[in-house]
Amino acid sequence: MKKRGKGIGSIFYGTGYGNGFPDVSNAIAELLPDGKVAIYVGATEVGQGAKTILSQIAAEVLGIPLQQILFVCEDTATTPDAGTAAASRQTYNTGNAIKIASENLREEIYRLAVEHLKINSKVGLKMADGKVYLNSFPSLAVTFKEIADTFSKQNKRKTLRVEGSFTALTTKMDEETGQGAPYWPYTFSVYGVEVEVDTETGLVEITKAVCAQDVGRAINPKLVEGQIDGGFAMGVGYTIFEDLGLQKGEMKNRRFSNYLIPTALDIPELEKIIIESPEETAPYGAKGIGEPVMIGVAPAILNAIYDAVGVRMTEIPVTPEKLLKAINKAEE
Amino acid sequence: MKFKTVGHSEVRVDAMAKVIGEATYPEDFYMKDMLWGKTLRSTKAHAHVNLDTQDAEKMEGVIKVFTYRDVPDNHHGVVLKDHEVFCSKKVRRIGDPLAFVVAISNKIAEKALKTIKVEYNEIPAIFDPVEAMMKDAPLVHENHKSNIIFHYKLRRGNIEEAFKKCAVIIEKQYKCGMVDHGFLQPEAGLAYMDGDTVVVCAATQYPHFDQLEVAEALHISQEKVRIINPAVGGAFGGREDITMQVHLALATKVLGRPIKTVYSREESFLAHSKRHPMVMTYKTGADANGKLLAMEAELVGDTGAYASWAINVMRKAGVHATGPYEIPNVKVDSYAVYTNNPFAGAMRGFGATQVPIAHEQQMDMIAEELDIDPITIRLINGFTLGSTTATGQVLSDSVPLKECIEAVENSLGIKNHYEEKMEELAMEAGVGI
Amino acid sequence: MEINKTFQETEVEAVLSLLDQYQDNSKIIAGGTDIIIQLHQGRVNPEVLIDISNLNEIKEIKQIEGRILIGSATTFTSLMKSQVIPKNLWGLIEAASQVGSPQIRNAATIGGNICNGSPAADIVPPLLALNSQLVIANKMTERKVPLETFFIDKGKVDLKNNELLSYIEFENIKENQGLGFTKLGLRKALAISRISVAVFLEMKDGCFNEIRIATGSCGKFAIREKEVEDFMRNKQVTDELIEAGANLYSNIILKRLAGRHGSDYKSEAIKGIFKDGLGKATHLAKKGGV
Amino acid sequence: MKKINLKINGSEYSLEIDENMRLIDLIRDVVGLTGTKEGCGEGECGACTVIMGGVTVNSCMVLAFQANGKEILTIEGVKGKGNDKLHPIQKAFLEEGAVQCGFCIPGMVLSAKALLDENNTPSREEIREGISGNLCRCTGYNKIVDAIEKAAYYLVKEAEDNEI
Repeated sequence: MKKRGKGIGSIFYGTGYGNGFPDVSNAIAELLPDGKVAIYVGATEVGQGAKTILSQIAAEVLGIPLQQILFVCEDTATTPDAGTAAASRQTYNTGNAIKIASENLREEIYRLAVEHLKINSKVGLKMADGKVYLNSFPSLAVTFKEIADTFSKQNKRKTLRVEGSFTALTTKMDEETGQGAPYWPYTFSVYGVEVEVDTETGLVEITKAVCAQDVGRAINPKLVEGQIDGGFAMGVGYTIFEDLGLQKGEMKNRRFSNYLIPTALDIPELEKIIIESPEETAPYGAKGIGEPVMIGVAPAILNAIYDAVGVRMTEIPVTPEKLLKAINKAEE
Repeated sequence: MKFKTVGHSEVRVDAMAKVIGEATYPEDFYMKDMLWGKTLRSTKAHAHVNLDTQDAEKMEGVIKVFTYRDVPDNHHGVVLKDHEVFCSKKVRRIGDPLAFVVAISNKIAEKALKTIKVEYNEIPAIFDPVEAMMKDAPLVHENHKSNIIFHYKLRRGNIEEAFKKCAVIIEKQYKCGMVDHGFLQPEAGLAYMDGDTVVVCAATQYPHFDQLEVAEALHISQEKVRIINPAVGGAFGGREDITMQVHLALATKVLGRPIKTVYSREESFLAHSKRHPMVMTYKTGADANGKLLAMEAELVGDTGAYASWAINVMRKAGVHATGPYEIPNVKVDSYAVYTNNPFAGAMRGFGATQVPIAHEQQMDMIAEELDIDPITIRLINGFTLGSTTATGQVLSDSVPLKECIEAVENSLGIKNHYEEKMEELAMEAGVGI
Repeated sequence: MEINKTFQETEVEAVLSLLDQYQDNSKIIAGGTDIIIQLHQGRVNPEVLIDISNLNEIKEIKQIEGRILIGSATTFTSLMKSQVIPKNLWGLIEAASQVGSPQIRNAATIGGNICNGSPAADIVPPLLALNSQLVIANKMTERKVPLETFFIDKGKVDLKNNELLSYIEFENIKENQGLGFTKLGLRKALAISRISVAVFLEMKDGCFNEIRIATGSCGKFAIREKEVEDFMRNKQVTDELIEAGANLYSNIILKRLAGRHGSDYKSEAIKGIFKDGLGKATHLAKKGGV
Repeated sequence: MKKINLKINGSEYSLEIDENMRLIDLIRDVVGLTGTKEGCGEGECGACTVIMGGVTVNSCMVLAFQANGKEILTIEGVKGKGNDKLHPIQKAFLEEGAVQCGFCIPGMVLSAKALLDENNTPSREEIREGISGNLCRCTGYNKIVDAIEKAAYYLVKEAEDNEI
């Protein structure tokens, strides 16, 4: 017989290394001779979209299209240390560092524009599409390229380069009581799923799924959705498929034919709801979501299984074998 | 506030190269006069070892076999430096690297690997983290007096008193298994000399830390190491600890030629970290209205043969053990324990992924006992702006948990579903009478 | 030993000559989906590889005098798309469609699936339930063996090194007959079968006039379940009969797998799998393939 | 060593190969087309998918000699030669955010192509079936399904426009 059930899993997740560890990101912003802007930062693009998100932050600050940002992150010889691409920290930490570097560059560009335009103040200057102009008299303008040229002439062909650095604030917890402010910011996420359990075989199928994800602010909604989809699939694998088959320290399942990760047919459509609640200390309010998006999956499925067949599965992965055994035991 | 770029679903800047097949991952680099490396790995979980590499070294096409003797400072690790680059005296897990064969072709390197004689003298091993905590358990690392490498304590309020006031108390133990990141791109790398600088090209999550690890192991200054981090085929925490970086750097520095190595899927499983399996023992109590009053949890995390990020993972697990709920009285003990299992480290969620398997089922059980639906119990207890966490931290900004819960409820209708189910059950019970 | 000769033939005759010449030193490769892994792991060690994936002669499915002939080099994809297979043989199509993935089905062949001798070979239970015969050739002669007697042990089949499985044949299905197949895998694609059941039925006046059942992944190789067949044959179809048949089936599996890993689970789950497969077959037989 | 002739992305190759060489090694190491990826070496992950003789195969599960006389399409040949115009599938992958780490993408694109060549209006379920031999660990597949659905629309529209 096939039985259906619904379940929810709600979680919070604290970003960063935490516990007062110096969680530092550094970035360099450079005005290139052609008027484009280069960002140098040692933050890895592992597939999560760091390059895009972080470029968007720089583009926003400098009022230029995304295509005008040259993002360099692949080489220790040219990039400053921006910490690890982990702990969901790149958007928040490195995003902040890049925002600061970009703002510093913006201030420098304003300063040079004031000189170039021979005006008496930067008040009222605006930046858009690679130009600095006077808001009240827009024809009084100078392009980034012109500013780059001028700077280069005045500074022995050097380019205008500025730095930005950001350190997340956390405190070391008390060793006896664990009291303190160990992480910041916290991200929230809730999953709801409907499952169908085959009581004759113990197979679990997820028939419906929804995720409501706090993001602070979505820098790139499509990328946020992509993270949610991916976290969900990994969560499904964790809960009902993946098992290394450890026996006396040996992984019996260490190939993709026996370590089963979900296929396209195992993953249902997922409703993704982005909840925005900008965080004051975050770049444009954006919080990290790479990890939170997978955390609520397992408990939602486990609670749905209980709702469907009345058994509490306290051990994952819930293989058909384990579930059928539990169902039969409960019937006895 | 209106933004021009932020908030817009811009096309990924790296996607073009990826859809046309031009994105270069480490295995896509080839160099002239390149040599190939293969790693010999332990097949025993806990043993003293002796290597005889003579036959391999004599093989035609083999350039050199590297072992611990060749490594200036034979250690690495993200927190504790408890990994050896190549095991010197003993292996602590299946998959520990023992030697690195460099040959003119991959095929020869593979063949040479099979000619290395490894003498294993097995010693008692420990695979269960709870047993590993006991006094007489075999020690995985002799320089640690115990296999317990970390104990995080969280103490808030008075749980004994609070449990006395509870209308319902749920006690249960939960277990979650060890899993792999399963990123699609198995580890690969290429190293070469650029003047006197060692250049290592490998997929990593943290190039600057790899730079430090390579420099330390080779005993050279950090400026003489350059890490190039090309396209990375997924990571999820599994590329936090280094795998082949020092092997490649050492080989190219000694031999002066480019060296490449590519792991098979199986070797990838053996080489990188795993998610910590945990045994989580929970006791949670609430008053008759469903308000949580107390929670006690013991978390035992199996970090396998090496610490990797275990300290930070089990700390994070401890801090997140309550779930996103205000509980005035909390006691958490979270332990990281060595065993002879594959080593566990960072993986998406980092300790915060395991505990919800416990706390969220505890919540539902408490709710069921009190005949409260799963949504309401979470709204009663969930963090809101200004809430204080179990560590005493005040959530001063951006706490949209309730919005998240309500959004899911609006979509899935859990409350209604719960009430209908209760009615059905009541009807059935009624019929029974 | 290393492969030092490879042949890519287009005529069956030529393949048989090569097999005759190289015998033990040679291996046939068709789809390659099993043998390349075996080569890599050193489980097979031939000097000579003979590629039969271009033998058009044995890549087709045809109907001759009431019998269906499937060439052994037919891929699963071709089987799935075949116009020759009638609708009430859906179990055969379903089994084929659950093999691996599209890429694997495009390469892997029916003959390969059989000759590899895996207990989890998806196509074997439906072919067993159809009372299939194998046509096996060598350079000199040809022999026919029932598929049922072809399997000797796990991974071991009744095929000599100079022989080639050329065809699989069985009697075409009639209107009141149906073939159902149900597989339990741990995921929905790329799944190795944990249990599979094929049921062939002939319905008459509400009775199972004929019933043939075959199980995969519950023993050294796929086998027919004659005890269950005998129990259900010629009986009026009722829920009670099906339940009793399922329980009998379960006991047989439990006994067969006694003490083996997963025996409790498989003997339990087989009930649901069997009922599902039986339901599909009944549906097809009743509808007469429409 | 054995000599074989084959066509890859429209170009003829005549190559000396080892008898036990796999097709993926020929494509990557010999011909230098590194867009084809190896993720598992056992036909499970589909990262090495190429189209051979009109159908998708895992190039790690084909021996190079078997490709003699065959025509092969790799990711490098999907985009029109000599111009920058992306194939509609590639365009849709960009627009729908179907790419993350990118390692599975060449194989995905080829599986999508084989699917759409045969069925230009697939349902979402048929799309899932069509890519069920391509594992992805990043995207959870949904955006890839979105992209293939959109590519189907592009292709149908393109065919209609050509008719006019």
